[in-house]
Amino acid sequence: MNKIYPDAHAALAGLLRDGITIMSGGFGLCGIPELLIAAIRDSGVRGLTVISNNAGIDAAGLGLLLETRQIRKMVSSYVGENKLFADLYLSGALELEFNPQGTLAERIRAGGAGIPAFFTKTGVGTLIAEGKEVREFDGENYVMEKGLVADLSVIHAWKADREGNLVYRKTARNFNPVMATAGRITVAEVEHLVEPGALDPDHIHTPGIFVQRIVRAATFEKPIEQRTVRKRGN
Amino acid sequence: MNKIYPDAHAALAGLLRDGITIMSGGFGLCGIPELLIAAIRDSGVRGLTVISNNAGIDAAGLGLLLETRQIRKMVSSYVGENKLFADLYLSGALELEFNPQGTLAERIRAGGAGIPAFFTKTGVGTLIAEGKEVREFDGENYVMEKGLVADLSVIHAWKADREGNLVYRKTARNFNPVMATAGRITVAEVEHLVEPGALDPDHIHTPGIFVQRIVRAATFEKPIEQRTVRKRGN
Amino acid sequence: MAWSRDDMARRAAAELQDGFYVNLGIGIPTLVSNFIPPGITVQLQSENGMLGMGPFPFEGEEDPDLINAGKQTITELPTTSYFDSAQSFGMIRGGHIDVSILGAMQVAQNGDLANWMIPGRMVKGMGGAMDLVAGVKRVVVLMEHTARNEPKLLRECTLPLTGKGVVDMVITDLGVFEIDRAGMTLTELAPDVSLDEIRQKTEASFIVRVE
Amino acid sequence: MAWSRDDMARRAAAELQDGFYVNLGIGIPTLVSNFIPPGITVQLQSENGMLGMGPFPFEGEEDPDLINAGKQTITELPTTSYFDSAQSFGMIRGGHIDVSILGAMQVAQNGDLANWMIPGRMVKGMGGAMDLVAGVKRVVVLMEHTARNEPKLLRECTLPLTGKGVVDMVITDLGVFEIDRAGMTLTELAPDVSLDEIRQKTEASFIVRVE
Repeated sequence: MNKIYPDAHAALAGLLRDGITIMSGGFGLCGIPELLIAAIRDSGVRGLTVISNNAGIDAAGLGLLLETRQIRKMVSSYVGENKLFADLYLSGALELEFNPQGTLAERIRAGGAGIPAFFTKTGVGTLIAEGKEVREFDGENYVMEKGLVADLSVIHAWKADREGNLVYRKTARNFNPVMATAGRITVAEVEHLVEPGALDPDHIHTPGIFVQRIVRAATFEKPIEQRTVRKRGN
Repeated sequence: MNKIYPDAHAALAGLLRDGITIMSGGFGLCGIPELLIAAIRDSGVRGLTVISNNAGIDAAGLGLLLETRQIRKMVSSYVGENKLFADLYLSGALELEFNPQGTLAERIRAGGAGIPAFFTKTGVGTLIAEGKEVREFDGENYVMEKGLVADLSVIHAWKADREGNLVYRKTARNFNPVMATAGRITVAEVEHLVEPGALDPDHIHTPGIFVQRIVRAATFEKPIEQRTVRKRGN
Repeated sequence: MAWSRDDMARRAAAELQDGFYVNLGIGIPTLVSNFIPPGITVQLQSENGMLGMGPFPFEGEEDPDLINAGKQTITELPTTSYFDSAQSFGMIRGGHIDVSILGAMQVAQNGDLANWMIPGRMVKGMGGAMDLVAGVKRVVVLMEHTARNEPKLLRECTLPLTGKGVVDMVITDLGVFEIDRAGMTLTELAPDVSLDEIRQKTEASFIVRVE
Repeated sequence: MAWSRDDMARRAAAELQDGFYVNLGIGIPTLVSNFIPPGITVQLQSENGMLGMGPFPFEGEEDPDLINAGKQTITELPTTSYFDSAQSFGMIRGGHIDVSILGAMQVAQNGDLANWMIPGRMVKGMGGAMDLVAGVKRVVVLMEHTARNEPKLLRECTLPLTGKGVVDMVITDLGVFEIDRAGMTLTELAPDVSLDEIRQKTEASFIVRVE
């Protein structure tokens, strides 16, 4: 069964419908599926719910889909770097659900692992716990959070083989592996496509079972959000 | 802070008390902490609760601690290969709690991740769900299972550096990584101790934060439970 | 003439489709890997932490670190990946495996399955069976039609359950049954097996829709 | 003379012990890594998926795939490991991190912390802050004692909480407070800062046990 698609548009063909829920990997602009996001923009699909830790910046990442008003609702933990986001939100054009970052990651992992709900200490006694069940275990209070799944997950990886086994690079891993497990269909944009057997099976981060389609991001300059350096000779 | 200990006895010094709960890694005899189990036997500690997918075989793995009657209770998913186990259990000398294998793995992962309870479909409508909360989510029933932690986890890994970063080999990984996260103290028996920086940080399975003590298993012939082969020229 | 174990395994293998991820239980189900139809590729999952399971090793090439869920020595393939037990069962319980083919002591007409314990005898444990039947998309049971001439396809299971309403298909030495909400349907007979013989050896009620 | 930001960071660094795993928040807490006491080694965790965080890269050596939770380019060390967000917060929420040092808008005398939103203003989100304060063994707040001359150490927080009863220590430019079940205790004064000045700039009630 072929999982390799020639370009991002082909890799998304038949998967996009108005109103679907999409998980999009990455932390800030690190490890985001840039080409797939651009292809979603070009498709013109609307009314999306997007689950992503951040919302990109103006003119990059999910910022592309904010510009075109294709996103109806964001489920995120931090959306600070995007001016357009603020404008849309304050004008009521965009719905927003905040999740603590760990709760978001765990909800996605739970969704992928068939766990409809779990308890966590995070958020007890805060706005986050409002309307949710709070229960005591061993004398401490925990809030019940629900698993998350998506119609489609779009993720970014460093290397893939034809089976869909994925390897990520450094902190570009972040939300990508858990989102791969929680998408009904997962499409991976990868920097390198390698021959079967080229990945050491002990080093694979995402087994191919979680990846239905793969597209190579042939040329793509990775953005840096905050360039911080030290002087040589320090 | 030094995490390297000269031998298994030294690595367990001060950690063993009668009646504690110990998690022990491995699946069958694959990836078990053989030297640490032998050192626990030699310590003479008694009344142990041991959480392990299997209970070893006669005279190997946890079978060593069954012979000496040091285990009061096993929490396992499958204990079929051990005749002594059956005798002890049927005579009432050993308590036994069965968990579905996936429930056991998830309970351990939950314990290590600060999750006191979660819901799963596994076991609904069976003996396993008796006495547990069953709840409906989206029209399906799920049973609530609780996180597991241990006073001590003993695990086996292939390679470690001095920071305690671990890499496992093939199916010897199994329960070891989740147990590393769920022990108040985790002691890892490793086949190879490598220099700092020798492990690619993208390939590390268990970050050093989960490992408090390390001992090298200098010489140790790994057992095979079921030697199955095919003829050449097939 | 009833099906042999190989025939049963071959029939089960016909349920596989290209690209499927498959978990095979111990016993007859293991044989299914010998009959994968030509032109399709499936990946076998081993719940102790491996996807892309290969055949038994050549003599002298056994690796103690490479075993399947039956604790047998096996080999890896170019597609293989390894993972820990929590991720393995995340795969199973999260509905990512397409088919689980496993043995049974009893199957009820509503899809209840019993295959892990007989009260009063030493209980070895359920291993991953409860997770597999609860989580995998489609559950196919491969078993002898009777045990010591007693039917195994029942109105209700008398043994403790492995899962409730989980079986989608049963392949025995006598024929093939499908189970859905409406109940059990006989859809195929083994060669020269009569409907009468099946009726006689089956306690469960079923409708017949043999093509 | 009140403490400078560097003084505050140095004081916070004195809370670290050899072998500690530490998460540093954005702002003043970032400076703490410049003052690790000699002879001890700590590992810095970055909640986007890294343990063993190194300093900023030399110019020209920035790697877009290697950033910290503040999205700044950083470097790796020989001890570094990478992992996904679920494992990262498993570490945090499972109580494996020894100390979290972070900033605050308000701290109440019972340890309540507010540092993520001001109603009516654009809300950026809590990121990992709620997880850190709920899960890390010890929470140290590093903040200016007042904001626009208004006290930040309060009887009760007026802003929405990040966590309830979670703060163990507060280090401000004026002194150090410890918080436990009994309440808040002033344990150190910055040089030449008077108790009167602290009393005047603090709404929370506290007892004094300065050595």
